[in-house]
Amino acid sequence: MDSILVLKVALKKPTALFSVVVIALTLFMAIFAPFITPYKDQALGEPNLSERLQPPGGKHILGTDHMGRDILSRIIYGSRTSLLVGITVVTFSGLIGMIVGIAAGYFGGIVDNLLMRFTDIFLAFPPLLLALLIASTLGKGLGNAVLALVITWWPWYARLSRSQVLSIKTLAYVEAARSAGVSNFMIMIRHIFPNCVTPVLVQATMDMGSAILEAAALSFLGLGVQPPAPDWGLMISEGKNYFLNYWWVPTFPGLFIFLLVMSFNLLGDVLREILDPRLRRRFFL
Amino acid sequence: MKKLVEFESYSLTFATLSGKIKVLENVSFSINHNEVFALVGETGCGKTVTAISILNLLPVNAIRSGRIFFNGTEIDDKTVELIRGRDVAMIFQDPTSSLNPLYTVEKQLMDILVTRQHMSKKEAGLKMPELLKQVQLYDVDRILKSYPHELSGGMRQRIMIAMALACKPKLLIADEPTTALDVTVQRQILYLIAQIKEKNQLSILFITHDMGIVAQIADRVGVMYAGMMVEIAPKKTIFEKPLHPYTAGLMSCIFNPKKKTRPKPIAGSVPSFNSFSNECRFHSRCGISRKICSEISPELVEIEPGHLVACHACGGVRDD
Amino acid sequence: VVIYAFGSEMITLDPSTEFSNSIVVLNNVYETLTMYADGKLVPVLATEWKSNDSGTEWVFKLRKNVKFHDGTELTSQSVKYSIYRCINLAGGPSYIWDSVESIETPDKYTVVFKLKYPANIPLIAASGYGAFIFSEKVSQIGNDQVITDWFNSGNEAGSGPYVLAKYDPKTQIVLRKFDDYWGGWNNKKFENAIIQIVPDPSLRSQMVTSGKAHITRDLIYDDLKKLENNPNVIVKKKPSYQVLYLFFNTKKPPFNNKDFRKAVAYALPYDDILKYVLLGYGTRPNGIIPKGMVAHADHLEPLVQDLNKADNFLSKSGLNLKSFRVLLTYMQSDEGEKKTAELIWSSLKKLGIDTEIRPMNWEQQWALARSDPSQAQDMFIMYWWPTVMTPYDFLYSMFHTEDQVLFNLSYYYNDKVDELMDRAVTLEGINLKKAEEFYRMVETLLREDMPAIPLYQIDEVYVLHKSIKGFESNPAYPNVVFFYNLETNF
Amino acid sequence: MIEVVNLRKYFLVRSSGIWGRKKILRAVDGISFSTKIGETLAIVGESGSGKSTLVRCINGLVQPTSGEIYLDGVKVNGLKGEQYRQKVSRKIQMVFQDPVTSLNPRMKVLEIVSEPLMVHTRFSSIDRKGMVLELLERVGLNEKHMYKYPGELSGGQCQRVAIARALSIKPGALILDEPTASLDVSVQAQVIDLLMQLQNEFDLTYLFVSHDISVVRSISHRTMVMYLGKVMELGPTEEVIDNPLHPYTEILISSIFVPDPNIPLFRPRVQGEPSDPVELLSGCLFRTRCPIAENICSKHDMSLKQVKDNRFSACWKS
Amino acid sequence: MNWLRYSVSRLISSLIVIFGVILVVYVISAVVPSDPAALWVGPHPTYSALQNAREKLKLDLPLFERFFYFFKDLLRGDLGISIRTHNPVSQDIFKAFGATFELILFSEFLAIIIGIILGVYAGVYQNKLPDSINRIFAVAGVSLPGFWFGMILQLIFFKYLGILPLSDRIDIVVSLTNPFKEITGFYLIDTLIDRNIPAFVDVLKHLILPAITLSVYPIGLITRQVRSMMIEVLNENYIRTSIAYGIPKRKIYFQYALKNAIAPAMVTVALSFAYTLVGAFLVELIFNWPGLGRYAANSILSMDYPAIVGVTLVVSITYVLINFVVDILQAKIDPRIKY
Ligand SMILES: Nc1ncnc2c1ncn2[C@@H]1O[C@H](COP(=O)(O)OP(=O)(O)OP(=O)(O)O)[C@@H](O)[C@H]1O
Ligand SMILES: Nc1ncnc2c1ncn2[C@@H]1O[C@H](COP(=O)(O)OP(=O)(O)OP(=O)(O)O)[C@@H](O)[C@H]1O
Ligand SMILES: [Mg+2]
Ligand SMILES: [Mg+2]
Repeated sequence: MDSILVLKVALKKPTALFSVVVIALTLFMAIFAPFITPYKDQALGEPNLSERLQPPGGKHILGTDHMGRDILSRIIYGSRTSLLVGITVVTFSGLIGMIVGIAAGYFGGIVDNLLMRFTDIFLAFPPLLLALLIASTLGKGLGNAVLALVITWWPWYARLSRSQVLSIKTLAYVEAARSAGVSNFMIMIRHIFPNCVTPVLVQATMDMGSAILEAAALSFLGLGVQPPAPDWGLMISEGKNYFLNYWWVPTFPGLFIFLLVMSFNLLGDVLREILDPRLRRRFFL
Repeated sequence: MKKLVEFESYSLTFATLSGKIKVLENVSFSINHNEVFALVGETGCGKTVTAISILNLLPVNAIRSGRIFFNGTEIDDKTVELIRGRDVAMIFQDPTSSLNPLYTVEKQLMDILVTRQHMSKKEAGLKMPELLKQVQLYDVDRILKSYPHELSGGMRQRIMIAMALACKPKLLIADEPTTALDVTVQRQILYLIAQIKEKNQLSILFITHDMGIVAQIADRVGVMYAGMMVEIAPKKTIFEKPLHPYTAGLMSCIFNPKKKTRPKPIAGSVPSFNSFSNECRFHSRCGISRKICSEISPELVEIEPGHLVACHACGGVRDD
Repeated sequence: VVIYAFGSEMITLDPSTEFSNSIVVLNNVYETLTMYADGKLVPVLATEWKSNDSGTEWVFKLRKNVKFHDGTELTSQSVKYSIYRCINLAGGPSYIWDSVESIETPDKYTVVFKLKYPANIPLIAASGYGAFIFSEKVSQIGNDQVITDWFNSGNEAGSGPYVLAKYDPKTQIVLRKFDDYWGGWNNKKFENAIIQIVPDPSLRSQMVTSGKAHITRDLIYDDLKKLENNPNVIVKKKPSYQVLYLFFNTKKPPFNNKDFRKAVAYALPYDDILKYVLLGYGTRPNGIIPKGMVAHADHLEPLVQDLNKADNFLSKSGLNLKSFRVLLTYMQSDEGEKKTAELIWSSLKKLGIDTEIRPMNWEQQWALARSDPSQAQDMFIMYWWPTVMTPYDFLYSMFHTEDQVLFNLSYYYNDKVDELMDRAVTLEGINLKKAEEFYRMVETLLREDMPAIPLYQIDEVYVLHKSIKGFESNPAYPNVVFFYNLETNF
Repeated sequence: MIEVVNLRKYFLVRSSGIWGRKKILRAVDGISFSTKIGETLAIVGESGSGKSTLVRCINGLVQPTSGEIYLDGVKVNGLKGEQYRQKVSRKIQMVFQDPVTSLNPRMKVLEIVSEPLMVHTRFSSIDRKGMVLELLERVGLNEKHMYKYPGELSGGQCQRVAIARALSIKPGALILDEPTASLDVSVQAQVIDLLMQLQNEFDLTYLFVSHDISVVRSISHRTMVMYLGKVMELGPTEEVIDNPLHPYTEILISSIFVPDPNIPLFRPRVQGEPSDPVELLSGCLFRTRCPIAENICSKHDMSLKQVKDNRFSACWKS
Repeated sequence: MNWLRYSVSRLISSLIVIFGVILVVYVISAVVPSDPAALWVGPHPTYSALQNAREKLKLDLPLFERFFYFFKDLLRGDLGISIRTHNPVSQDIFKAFGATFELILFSEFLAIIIGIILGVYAGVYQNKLPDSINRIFAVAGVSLPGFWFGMILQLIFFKYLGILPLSDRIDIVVSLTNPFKEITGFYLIDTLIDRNIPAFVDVLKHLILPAITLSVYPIGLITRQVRSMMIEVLNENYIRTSIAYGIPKRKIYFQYALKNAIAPAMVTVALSFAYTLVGAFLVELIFNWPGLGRYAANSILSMDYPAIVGVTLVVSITYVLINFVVDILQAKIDPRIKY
């Protein structure tokens, strides 16, 4: 189905519209952060000790944290990390996963067996657990957290694209290309790859949300973004000691994570429903 | 003769992502008691949706208009519950996917007998071997204990027929029951259906696009084209004196194993449904189309007793 | 019952090797020969002691009629066994006995320490780690490993006022009164004491205000401020001996430049740190040695923020600030270190120095610091607190030349300083005045070279429920609540 | 043009049982034949008889277990890479059954048809475009269709595109694996008509796989009947159909429904379905369903024998 | 027969995967740029104490040899000694297991029940109002940061409403006044065995918030999966057959469709188990739950590698086993699965 139509149909659904708006706003925040942030220095970590733990309202719309920094400003800057993490994790794990999955699925036999046993081992870990393990080994920091997430995620894409390839490669057009003498490499590039992009893309949309969520969890555990950099997960973690008396400190960053993640999930859901004919109901009951 | 099923200017529209498409336009025909009515036409012309309209198995996005009667009562959401699995039974094209893969044959037959025929389990247990024998399956115990995927295609279709027989129906709808099967098996299944029809005195709505099958099994034939019923006539008439240009074209496309023919294809292909407005849906491929054909959709008219045609060129006039 | 809500889990329970949280339990179950309180030594299991003139031989007289929980009596043999076990197992605290050549037991109640070099044994014997005396009977259990396992699974053989009734190191430790305690009991004292492990500080504070716990500590300072006005609780504070230091890597540019070190030292917002990190629950020692301890650097003034001086030193250093980026590591689990690091980051930024602050766990940052000075972090913040209550413990560990880097994390090598310290320590037991003088000279040198600076000395803050009386914190035994001293108000 | 000698293709399949021994499935079991240039050889048989496997061995999509394949006298089995391109794909191309899956849904018709040209020739993209247009016109499509995606075309049009693609590098032979089975009657006629025209024009050799004997009669010169991987009968189409030598052929033909309303429905001549190719019998494979089987059939050799000058049968009775 | 063969072959491949897991975990944890010896000896050690620790922990041996010893011990169920707690890791894990499993099983139980009911309901009423509401809830469930949601629940139910406790497994006072014997390690069961109703009520109260926090994600996951499986299955031809034969709706939904939908949805249940296993790490931290998760998080934060390896192995092996069981059950439900 062509993408314009998909988009048109998707935007007719209120949930999809909602999520597109939230994602667009977040993107806007991330891009224009320096221009719309009320307290840029504070956003980047500058303490503002005279205004510690101010409740929302007045000068600080969402209040201030334990170092007196404006929470709204930090949230605005924090959107950068969240989106960046989401996009890089999904892109890299998607790419690696597709390469492995396509190779395994297309060549089959020993290649398939080796690659898939290898991915099986990674799939045998609950994803966040492996990420925790890797992040704690590599050392704290955003880069390592992203790497850890990529390492835990690519196997899922490998499996997804492999199953796609398995069904695509038996299709006649692949055989036609083979009998026309097209090389394996070109077949993978021209015929297999484009046809397994869509499901991977839909999966990736939903995984954006999960990636952001897991990165936040890593930050929460102190393994992700490091203070004083602004990050939503980190802000919740820092607010943990204060939340009973100063509820706003962790609440707002959490709310933003929730909204953004939910938007990606909703969008992914709608896309999947439109693109996957099996989810369109046919019979009357 | 009283009519068993009657379609009265029945139309069907689907709401789809890319807009509404009208897949059945003003379909009117009827099936008599104890006859085989064959519905033929190309892929996508609406044979299946016509058939499942009787049992109201339409998708949720279907919008129907017009009326269908069964045995004199109009079929609606309530009455259809009464005829499903009792007066009307259906055999589907693909027996593999039409049987529940997680249940044994025994369980599936049993459920129908118990819930629809109100038999006790014990009665049903006695009835099942009998049903299987009727469809010429003799290895009863093994087959009852089998899951559908353990049986061959022909056997699965026989199971479907046994399920239909379990209902003692007045009407059997058979939607391309043999298309998925090998030629040799096709004839076995068709012969079985024909025998059952003779024995149980039922009517059959037989859907196919194989004119060879029509020639052997049908009493009357309805030809559909792009959601319209274009011609209805007794079998012999259809083959020997087709009136509608589409039917005629169809006849000349058919290969015959008995003679080497160079087929004369109909030019072009079926236009897509959303391009139709109020016109004769065949006019773009028709050799004898006139101006009126692109403006008004022709009505199905009875040109001679039992022979109905929807064509402006043949309206009332017999020009053979 | 008295309930002490404590933030960290217990780990090991072997009195000979324990070097961590469990002293909270051990100090109520075991006793030492002496105790250190407010700069003075108090007799406990030993009633008197004296040394020879050179300070190389000490004689202790033991208290009579002291019973261990296993029913046996305290004798010189048990003292010898306990201290030897500590030395032989060579665990974390064993080094306090480094000076001991041998221990002799001329009679049942006399213990003689023969030393390799002069040392202040009565002070060492007061140490909160490695100086517990326990029944010799445990030796019958098996080999050392078996004994350790026996201890760690929740057994003990002490003489203290409480016996260990239930040991669940991650959630709850229950202590019950020891009927035969030599100190005796009265009905105001608590027969049961519970150490409840509650990692969440907010919850701990919640618990004392509601009376679900009676004592707690390590609360968030913001919560403490509120608690001060709460009639249900009493907030007790007292300087601890725990000081946070900032070490400069003197073996690596830019901090190998003394002027640069000074520039940084003058740029730091000490007052802000005290005010906002500790919310006033702390002080600043004048030098390296904490306030309240012998040889505190009374002759020096504490460092203060002075941005003019900082600028001057910076230009004197001649460094191009654009050409480097410095790394500061701190322990991630500590709020105070984290906030301090952020404040340092921000003030250095104002000075034009680009700093990366990196939280690490202790072992990791220490491993990095011990690796190769040219690869190590540029700045390192670390708490230090004494095992033995001597200035030597501070100065020697952190500033004495080391062959293998251990805690001299500034990599500071100064023969003069080494010599002064070495002489001071031998004098401690016999001529404290002289020793103090030497220690102060070391402080002066350190101020001049500035390899490290003290950032703050934290207060020990205990929050008590109003029903508790008689609590006095003792900074020599950090975290420990001596339940025996407590009494109920009702 | 095409010569096949004693070709076999066995698959290993796992049968049931705890440790599931692997069993051999003889999909193609010792087949030999040859075709002339410009000839259409039809291969008919029930589903699972090994028709597709046979032709896929010939164009190298499946590696045969044993036997030889010659194209224009050159032995071609087992070739790979450049060798394969030169000696196999230039000479023989394939058209598949399902027009929808045989075209990549994400490529435009232009790209689809020019792909073989890209692999085999060095024409510029402009030249290629011209050639594609020519081909499309030849199969009854036009420039408009060049920029469409397969999803926008009807089944018949798709099949025309597939034929254009197969013809683009001017092979001497086409393998047609049930090219009309999934098409409607009217479209089927169009495609068959087109194929017949093209054969005349380019002197193509066709291997026409089908199980529709009516179509076979119209298009093919010779017919080969397969059953469970073996050839049952081989001969000129008209003779095979009108006067079958092998009982299986006879039954196959009698099973066809003749589109003539005057013939009444008669009782099927055969019961049951082909046996499982994994558990092959000795002797004649068809004897379990054969109406004229005798005991001796289980021992009799069932290799193909010449019965008349150009007719071969595997039944010892013929 | 087939089923048995399938089980055996799956078991073998599970064992291979477990070996791979062990190897991966060990290698990852052994290259840690930290000094386990420093952790072992605690703060402010002497140099010789460090050196002793290095020897004791075999840190000077090459990685390969260490793995050999590790694996040998592992086969005897010995996971080594925790560097942080100095206890045998297996013992630490065993102690923490009960707390975690009580929490996980309770949440997973909630999740499966609620998830399936909501999923079937949503699938049957596809695109109608109940479905839409359900879907938003389900998506919200998988989008909530559990560690944050837990805090919000604490704020609401503890701080503002004051009806549920903030954290811990049981109130200290209750545990003192109504002591009970720990038999299974599941307090809910232990208190019941003891017929200790006040303790049971208190334990249940403590369990509610963490269990809800932990179950929102699996509920969302399972609801979504069951819903789409239901839709897919309800589209199948055999369901159409059943309708055509007039089988009652209830039977079709809850017997035919659910059985067909549940087999593939079980994979999701396994996945959601994986989530709860690890989600517990965060939830236990927030609710001060003395379980495996808190143990793991503390071990990870202090780089206590035998403990990390131990927990990771236990969790992963549990996960592999759950997957194994799910596969076997699936094969049992669906006779078509062969390999
Ligand atoms: N749920 C639906 N939504 C939209 N269009 C539909 C739906 N179901 C069927 N159609 C369309 O209705 C038309 C008639 O379909 P139907 O299945 O009745 O054709 P048919 O004559 O049975 O074809 P075939 O011979 O392939 O079985 C087709 O064009 C099809 O695309
Ligand atoms: N890759 C494979 N692995 C195992 N068995 C196979 C494979 N390909 C084909 N077979 C088996 O080989 C036999 C012959 O298959 P083939 O596809 O050649 O039959 P066909 O005559 O083309 O049938 P149809 O008319 O259905 O297309 C069948 O039993 C099939 O199951
Ligand atoms: Mg149909
Ligand atoms: Mg085939």
